[in-house]
Amino acid sequence: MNANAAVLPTKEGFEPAVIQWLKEALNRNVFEAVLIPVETPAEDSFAYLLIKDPKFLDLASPLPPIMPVQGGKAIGRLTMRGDLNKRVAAIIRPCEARAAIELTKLKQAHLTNLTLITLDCPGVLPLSDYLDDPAAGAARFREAVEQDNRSPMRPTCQICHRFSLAEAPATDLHIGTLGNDDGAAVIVPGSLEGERILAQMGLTEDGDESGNLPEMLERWSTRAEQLTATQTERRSEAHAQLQEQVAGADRLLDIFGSCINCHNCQRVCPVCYCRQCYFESTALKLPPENYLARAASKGALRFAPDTLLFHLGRASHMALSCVSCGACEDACPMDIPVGQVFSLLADGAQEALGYVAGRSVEDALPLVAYEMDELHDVEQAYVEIYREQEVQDA
Amino acid sequence: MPEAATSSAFATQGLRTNQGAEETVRQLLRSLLQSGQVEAVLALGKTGTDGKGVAYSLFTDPDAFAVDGEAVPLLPYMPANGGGLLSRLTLEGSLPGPVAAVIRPCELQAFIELMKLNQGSLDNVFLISSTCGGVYPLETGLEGHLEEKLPAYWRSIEQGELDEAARPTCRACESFAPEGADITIALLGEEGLDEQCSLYLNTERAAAFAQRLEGTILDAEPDGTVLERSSVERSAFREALFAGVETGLKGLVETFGRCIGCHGCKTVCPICYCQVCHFDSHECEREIAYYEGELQRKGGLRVPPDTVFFQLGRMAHMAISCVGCGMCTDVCPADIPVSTIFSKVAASAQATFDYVPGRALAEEIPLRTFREDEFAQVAT
Amino acid sequence: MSEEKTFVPSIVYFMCSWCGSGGAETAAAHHLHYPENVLPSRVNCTGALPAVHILRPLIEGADGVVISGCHPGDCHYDDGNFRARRRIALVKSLLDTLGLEPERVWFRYVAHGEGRRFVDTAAAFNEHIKTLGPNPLKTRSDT
Amino acid sequence: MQEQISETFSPTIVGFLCNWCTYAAADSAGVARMKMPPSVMVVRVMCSGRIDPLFILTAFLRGADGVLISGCWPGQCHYQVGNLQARRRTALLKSIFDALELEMGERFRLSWVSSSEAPRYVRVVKEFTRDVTDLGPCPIQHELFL
Repeated sequence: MNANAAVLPTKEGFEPAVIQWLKEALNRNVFEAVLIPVETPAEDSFAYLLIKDPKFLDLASPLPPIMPVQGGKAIGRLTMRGDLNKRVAAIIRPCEARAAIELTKLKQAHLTNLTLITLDCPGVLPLSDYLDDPAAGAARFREAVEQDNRSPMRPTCQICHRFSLAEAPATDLHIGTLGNDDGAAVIVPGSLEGERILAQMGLTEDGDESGNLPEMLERWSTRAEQLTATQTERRSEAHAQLQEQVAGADRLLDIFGSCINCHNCQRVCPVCYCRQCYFESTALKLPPENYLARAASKGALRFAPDTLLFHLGRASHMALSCVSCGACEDACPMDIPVGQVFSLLADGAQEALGYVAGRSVEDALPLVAYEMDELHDVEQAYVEIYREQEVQDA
Repeated sequence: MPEAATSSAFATQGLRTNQGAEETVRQLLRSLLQSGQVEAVLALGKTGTDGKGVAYSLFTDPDAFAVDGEAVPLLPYMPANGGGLLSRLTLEGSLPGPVAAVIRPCELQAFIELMKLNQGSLDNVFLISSTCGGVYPLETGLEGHLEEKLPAYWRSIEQGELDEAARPTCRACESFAPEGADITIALLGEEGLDEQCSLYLNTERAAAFAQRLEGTILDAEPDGTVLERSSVERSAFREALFAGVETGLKGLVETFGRCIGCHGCKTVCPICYCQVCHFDSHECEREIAYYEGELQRKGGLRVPPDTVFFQLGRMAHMAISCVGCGMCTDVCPADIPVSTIFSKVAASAQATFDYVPGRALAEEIPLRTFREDEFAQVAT
Repeated sequence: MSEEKTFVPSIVYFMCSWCGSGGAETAAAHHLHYPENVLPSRVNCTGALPAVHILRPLIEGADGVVISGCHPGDCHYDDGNFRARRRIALVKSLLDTLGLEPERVWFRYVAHGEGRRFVDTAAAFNEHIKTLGPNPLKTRSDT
Repeated sequence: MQEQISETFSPTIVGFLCNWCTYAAADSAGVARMKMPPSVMVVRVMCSGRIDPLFILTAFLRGADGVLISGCWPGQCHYQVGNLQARRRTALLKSIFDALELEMGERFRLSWVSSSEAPRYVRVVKEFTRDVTDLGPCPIQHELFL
């Protein structure tokens, strides 16, 4: 599985090494531009920058402590109108890559000429925590990464089980840092394009002077496997617990009771791509008689109406493509655990239809494909005793 | 400006009830619903079984305004701009029967401004507003912290002051006395608000609606000194707030650098009424050639692009009508003081045209009108 | 009177215009009755019924939603009913996860000639919802 | 490369010219072979009243050093009042720039030039080009984090 992998030289530390490598790739014209998070001028946040001039890479940060913009969304915005003409590398986290793959399948992004490079993700801090004190946040993040501790991270990151691509690299290149100490990293191709790039960069098995590659790969995949198992367990425990907290009309409405209908969750969601969201369209803007009648039948009508319809309806639109990135939760000004609820809904929906969002461009979208012989449990069987009568009637 | 505001806020008849402000309003709304004088009331209410959430609701059941009912019309909290909601309510046609709305002065201004922009109808809307002592930030409402603040809030209101924990936007608000309301509830600087309450009935309809309330007719005009003092204090706070805005290109880039592009400020803005915002439309879905051109020119660019363009462009679209309600700051997940910046720009834009948004329906929106002999210095 | 007897559920019946409503026509031709609290609504194909249109009545006042389309292989558009089945599986999964009673949604195949089956479906669903009781969401003012 | 530019800086100016007046003036200036700096990239609009503030912002964000808006004299608008509306919009945008201390107010100019005033058009272009040259390159165009 990890054929043609290589050791990423990381003498000067992990992040500088990645940046150095990208600079070299730009200089060698392996890529013509790089999409990578960069710290903003006020040094209080990060933004994706598309960089052509290698000098700007000095400001870049391949693994920032927060995720202000989902990388899949950035890729979607970049390539929504067609294929790139220049060769661009995007340095993103696995959930961002999954979103990009999902958007490609939804025909909202184009991966031609775009090289996806993912990294093992330790999670990110909640946006509001970080913005309160960026310097302290950065330190907290570093410490947590060193200690392999996910508890300061966002709740959705704490229960993420797809933080690495050790199992099945779906991107062109994946940089694995797990299991190897002191920022040592392996770089694993997931496609022919990835292999070609490694060869161009002179990173091949033969070029591995230290001879540590097999052990490093072994350590990496063992550790990733191990961590995936514990995280999967953690996820199912957390989801079971969460389901108890949300199940039923009362509890659900308690959770969404403080929603202010700002639709931030929808706007930042990488896979919610509609230009005009159904729930903001004229479909739900009705004459006052309608609102008054609805109010009269219940004694009151929350206004603006359709809060639950928005969340449930949005889930019905995107749960099958949800990559559990948690961007929605970061953007919620009311601290509603919307990312956690949606990850719960997504896991259920994707399991029901045998799909994993963003796993591969090859998997058909579940609402586009179908099997003749499937899902019979949603069909309501017709009780046979009526049959005789039916024949008689005919 | 404040003088004009106070005089038109209390136009006609005053009524003092011998019940607290909260009870008076509840009783008034209850009687309006019971007698069928209004079909519904738009007011704040608690949501969920735990009552932790707060949202505007269209109440038809009079019991909602009972002492332990779910309606909380005077709660110092603004989960949405009520003016925008009234516009949404009447967007597809005017109301078939009277509906009362308990809203704050900035919400009232927003509603009037939206009427000028043809985004609804004033017909059958019965407006109840109050001299406003501000509201708390949205995050105060989480986990029940709002309840703790209420005693301090009402204490400072009675003294004609604003609680320091109120939103900075509110503390810097100069149009806290409603104009154009049918009923104005006098709150700011009124003593003994848990025992008595003064209402000012500004229209005939208001006088008719308030008939069921027991109280004494007030002869004297309200004492404007407290309002004037509050106005001076708030203006000073406003100036300090505006002075803190980082300006220039550098300031703009640094302030909006952490924008995450959720456009929540636009969604909750009552004045931003467009069905599809220009900045969410296909106009702003850039071609590959755009990115490659910018890359060629600058060596790098932000993706998604147009962060500063969105902010400046939105200012150009709505600064003239901005009522300074502060929803944009409240909603911002990146804690950008959007409202402060927009208010500062709005103050400049509105001063340019000597315009006060939402003051009176008859005042034309500046970009829809012009004079031949103006702004000679702008054109050469 | 006990509550169960007085409870008249409000039910939305989405029927495909080729088979489901054909079934309704056949039922009418045979003078077969179905409960009048079932509100029929014709859609061109069950495959064209968005999930939101199933959720919206369930939130805004219906006690149940029943959908009937053509039998597998009979779809006028080849595969609309197969797609509908997936979409309904999705809706049911969402409702199930949130404890919102996925059994309030039924999906069944009713052909053009099957008037009896149409009437039985309406009646059986009506009885089924009666035993389930009122939808807790429909009285909530804070949805 | 930037240093080279600043030595012989010739500004890029986007000119939104009204179809009925200034565009015609620019045309006759060309026909009469009047000399003027080649700094203005002309965008013909049907009326100066068509110019949304967003056009001006876009021009600046995409690399313009100055923006010239030019239409008919007050009272001469082909659509009666488009130019007066343009004037209000220009005033609005200037007040926004002023409030944010963006120092952009000098970088865009509204001028009235009628169709017969080719020499005036040339003068406007010369003056504005000179003024923008004095201001130097617009700082917005090299900002990465826009």
